[in-house]
Amino acid sequence: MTMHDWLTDDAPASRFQASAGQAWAITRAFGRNPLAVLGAVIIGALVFVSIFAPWLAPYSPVGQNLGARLLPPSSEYWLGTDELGRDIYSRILYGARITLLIVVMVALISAPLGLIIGAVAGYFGGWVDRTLMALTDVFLSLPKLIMALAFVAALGAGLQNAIIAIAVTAWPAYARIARAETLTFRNAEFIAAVRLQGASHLRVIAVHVVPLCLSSTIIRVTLDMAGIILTAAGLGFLGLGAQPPLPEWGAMISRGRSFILDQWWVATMPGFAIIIVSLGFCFLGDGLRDVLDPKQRDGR
Amino acid sequence: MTTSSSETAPEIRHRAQDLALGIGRFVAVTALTFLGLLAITFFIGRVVPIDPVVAVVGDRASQEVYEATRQALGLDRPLAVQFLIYVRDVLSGDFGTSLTTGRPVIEDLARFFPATVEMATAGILIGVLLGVPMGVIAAARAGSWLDQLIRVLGLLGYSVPAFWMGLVGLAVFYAGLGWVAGPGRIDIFYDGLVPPVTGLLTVDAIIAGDWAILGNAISHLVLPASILGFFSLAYIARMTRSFMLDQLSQEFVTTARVKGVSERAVIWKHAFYPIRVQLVTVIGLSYAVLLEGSVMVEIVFSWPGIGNYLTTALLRADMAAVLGATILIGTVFIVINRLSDLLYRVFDPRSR
Amino acid sequence: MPPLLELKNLRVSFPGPRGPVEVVSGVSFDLGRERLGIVGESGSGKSLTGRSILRLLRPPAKVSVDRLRFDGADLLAMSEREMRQVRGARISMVMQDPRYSLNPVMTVGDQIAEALKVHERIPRREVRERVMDMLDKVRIHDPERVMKLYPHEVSGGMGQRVMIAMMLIPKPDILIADEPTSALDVSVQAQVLDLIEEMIAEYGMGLILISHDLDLVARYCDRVLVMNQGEVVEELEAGGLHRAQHPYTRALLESVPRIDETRKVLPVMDRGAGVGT
Amino acid sequence: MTPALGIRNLYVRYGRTDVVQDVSISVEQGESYALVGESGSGKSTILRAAVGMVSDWRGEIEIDGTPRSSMAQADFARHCQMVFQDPYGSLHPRRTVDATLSEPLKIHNIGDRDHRVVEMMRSVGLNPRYRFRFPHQLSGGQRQRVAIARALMLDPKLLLLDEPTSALDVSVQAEILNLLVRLREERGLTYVFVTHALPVVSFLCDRLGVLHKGQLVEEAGVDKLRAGAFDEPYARELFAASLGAGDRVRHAV
Repeated sequence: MTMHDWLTDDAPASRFQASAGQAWAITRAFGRNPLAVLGAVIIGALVFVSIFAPWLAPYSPVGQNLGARLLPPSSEYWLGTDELGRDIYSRILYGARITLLIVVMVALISAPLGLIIGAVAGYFGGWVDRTLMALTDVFLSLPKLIMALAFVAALGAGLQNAIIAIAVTAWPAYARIARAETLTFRNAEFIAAVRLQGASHLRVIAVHVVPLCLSSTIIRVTLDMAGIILTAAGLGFLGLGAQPPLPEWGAMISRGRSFILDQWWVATMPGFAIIIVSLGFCFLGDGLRDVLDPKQRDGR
Repeated sequence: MTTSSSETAPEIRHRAQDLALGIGRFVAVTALTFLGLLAITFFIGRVVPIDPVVAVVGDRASQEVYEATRQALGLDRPLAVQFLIYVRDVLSGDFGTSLTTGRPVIEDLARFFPATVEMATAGILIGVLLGVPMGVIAAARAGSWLDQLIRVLGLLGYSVPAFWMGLVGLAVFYAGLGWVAGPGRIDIFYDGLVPPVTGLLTVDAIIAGDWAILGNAISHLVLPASILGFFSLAYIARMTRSFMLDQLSQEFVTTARVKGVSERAVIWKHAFYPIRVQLVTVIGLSYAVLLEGSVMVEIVFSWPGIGNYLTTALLRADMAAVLGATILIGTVFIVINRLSDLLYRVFDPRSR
Repeated sequence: MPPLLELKNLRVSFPGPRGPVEVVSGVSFDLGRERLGIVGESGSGKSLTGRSILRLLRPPAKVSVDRLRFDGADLLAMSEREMRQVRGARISMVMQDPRYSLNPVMTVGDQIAEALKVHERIPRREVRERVMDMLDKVRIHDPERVMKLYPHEVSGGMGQRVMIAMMLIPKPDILIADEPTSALDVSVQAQVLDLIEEMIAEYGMGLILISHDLDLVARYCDRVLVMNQGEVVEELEAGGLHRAQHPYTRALLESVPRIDETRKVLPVMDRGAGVGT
Repeated sequence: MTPALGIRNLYVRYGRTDVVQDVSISVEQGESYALVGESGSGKSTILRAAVGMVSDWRGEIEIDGTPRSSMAQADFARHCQMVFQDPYGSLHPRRTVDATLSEPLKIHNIGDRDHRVVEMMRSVGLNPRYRFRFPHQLSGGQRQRVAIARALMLDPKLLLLDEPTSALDVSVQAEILNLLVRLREERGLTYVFVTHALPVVSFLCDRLGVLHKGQLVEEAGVDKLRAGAFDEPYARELFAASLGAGDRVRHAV
């Protein structure tokens, strides 16, 4: 029996084979979507660059060389240099680390928080739901960027505070999604069946409800990544995010602002980095939705 | 809505009760959300900073000044009392005084807000006029190259930083091609010539009948508004497409086709008509987001709006101004959100 | 004289993970001004057959057919515009569940009027009169009131009568009824079917009644095609169900419990190697 | 002998209306009892009130003589289980047959799961080959077998069946009905069977109650059903509407 037969066997012989087969089917479906694969490649590249930046970057991201100020893109400086003679290409490679850090931290803080709040609200309904959703709605009906700005203004500028500010404004969306998802099957018969077998509320939520909300939350988080990156870059642009000399992309654009008419590359290049990574997350999220959304996958 | 004769008295009474309940709920939720907004801004202003007094007087103030300010700010009272006072102040329009301009924050807001409204409104017009048809076409031809193009364009709207686009736009269309005017709302020699009636420069110019100023104002407005419009277009087109796809897969659409209804009427009358209320919600949300998103664009274009005011205040730690602007945008946000929600309930026959 | 509708070798397939899956495999029949029943279980391809006649299937479904002629015209050769002249006006279809097949945000009256207006240019007054007449014909006794209602405000049985009124108002030649009663309560089912039967007789139309219920189809049709897995396995005169030869048809007949059931075990279909279904 | 399910003066409210009004039913141990009615008659609601899926009810519900309200959820689970109408909605879409069937054993800390799951699959006529399949890889009939197996994992004596065959094709319905008859004999089960299809009642049940607009209009033995000899006008109407073409012919003779 070949590996392929084993994975696509419609009567798996073990739990392991069943989950492996499931994973294989998802991967296959994913592979048929070229944009999604492109997205995955971009995000893979982001991770790769973040890890290996010191080996990939030809110059130091912070080392100044006043003799090589504002040089246009050339074979020596691929993307040109900035006003302190720093190699923009190297700075962008190191900047990937900051972007990845922000994205991962925000996701780790806000997604589980939103998921649990939403699942609990949706499952119990009644006053629990009303209280939690009133809270969520308050946050949701506030302008996210402005709130993040106000938070950073109060907490003080810096990378860590920027992450906290973004995470504080990001979770309500996940709570909403998890709740909506939970509501669609809260009265479903398979949940009733588990309850009838004597399962506790905690068990129903943890074992049966949360896993079902997981994929839509993952999809939403992935799609939101672009927005998070833009918000972080915006904070950086305003000088409220990562502080100099850290090569944060938004801050780099901000510095290039004064030279935009004559030395266009200084502000433009980091912008392309932001666009590519954001698009990567969008493509990946769209692809994940096509593959993971059970309504589309099992809809036959 | 007409009530048919067959309805019994208790049914009408129940309907009236439902309506009263609905209105009560609407008011309660709106008030609660607004209170939530104030709680958060209060939290940001009084609790998060390590010492709000220092934020006001600076760290070189004498002990007497410090204490006096502390009492003036009411910081010696319990937090709950401070919050109530804060709510009272905000409701009476007292947002404090701006450190940057030295004027009451409420006056500043009234001065800067119209510019933001003008830009965001122009942006949403572009977004709706292009975004809705694009979404409908994409859904009607799902899977075609046109659909793919619109989709990628939509995703770009999620991925391009507004401030970057503003910079590149200025470099290309202002400095490079000279098609549009540069930063600012109007050229300096036109400034202050039309009497401010609405605060919206284009409208005021029309009222004054000054076409040169109108032209100049538009040439300043068109680039930032188009950039904002692109972002709302991306969102509106994407949502329209997904609503339309949902409708087009419904059985009643097949019924229309069975009747021999033309494809054009199937799409616009049967599929599009039912989603118009949902779309109003989306457009409302998008407008609110534009008001917010204009912050970044305003900075790049030196647009004298609320965003510029806010960020200037931010960099100078002028918390009264920051929170005032936040409350203003937050309130507009809440009102638009709640109104579109209300609209949905009123206009969808299924929710009656 | 050629039959009203000719269908020869209809095939419908959908793309699957392991190549295209054929769900209708070579269905052929002729229809005159008569009542034809198509019976089969879910997945037998009966509904797709009905929809293929109106050319309603859209990608990814792939339809191929050797011959599809209606009243001397080749439906295959028609442009989408010409096809619209046929849909509704000449061949019409009543669908399963009025909760989904009626437009939720259009009043019942507007939906019926639309069916008329897309095919005929007539003054508004007359449209209204004809809609009221039609509602009256489908035994809705207060058409004034019902016209103004939205679909969610009418019961299932009433919704299905609205559907029938809508589909019959342009006086088509053929009516396709796709499971017209399976979403309704038992007590209403007979009323709706009796209504269809009566209207067909009055207008002298052809009927294709699609259902999973062999008994029901036999009662309302002259002729019955039994479909299984995309193929017609047997054709029967409605009065001759007991003469059915094919094991599938026999199993369909016998596996249904009767109201005076005394059997201890119901006969089941032999599904070959598979254990259980 | 105490009845397996005793319901006295049950009222259930949805919003502003009582959808079940003053219904009293007593189902004996080992009996197969049918609740018959059209949609909106309240037949499913009675089952839902009995298992606790509906909370706004008044009256008395007893399982094996114990009031429903004084039974712990876990205890109740071992006495009484339910099989639902829709085999597509009653199985968790992301869990294999094995996970679904093991779940009640895990909840009640019962060991020897592998053996029990395989035994139960055989008992409901499911090939153990299908043990690690997901619901979307099963046919409607197979799913309903899984749902029945799940209900029997804790070995309850009372099984509530809410239209378990109405979403199935007739040929599959026959197989599930045969299975239900066999399981009842083998395990001495008590059935409360909700349906709108009188012929199915005739095959599977001993006694039936006819519901109309939330009220129990007639109770009768299955002989009375087969003879078409109901007393109440509504029950007779329902009977007449349920006759298939074949039945009509036979009854006309």
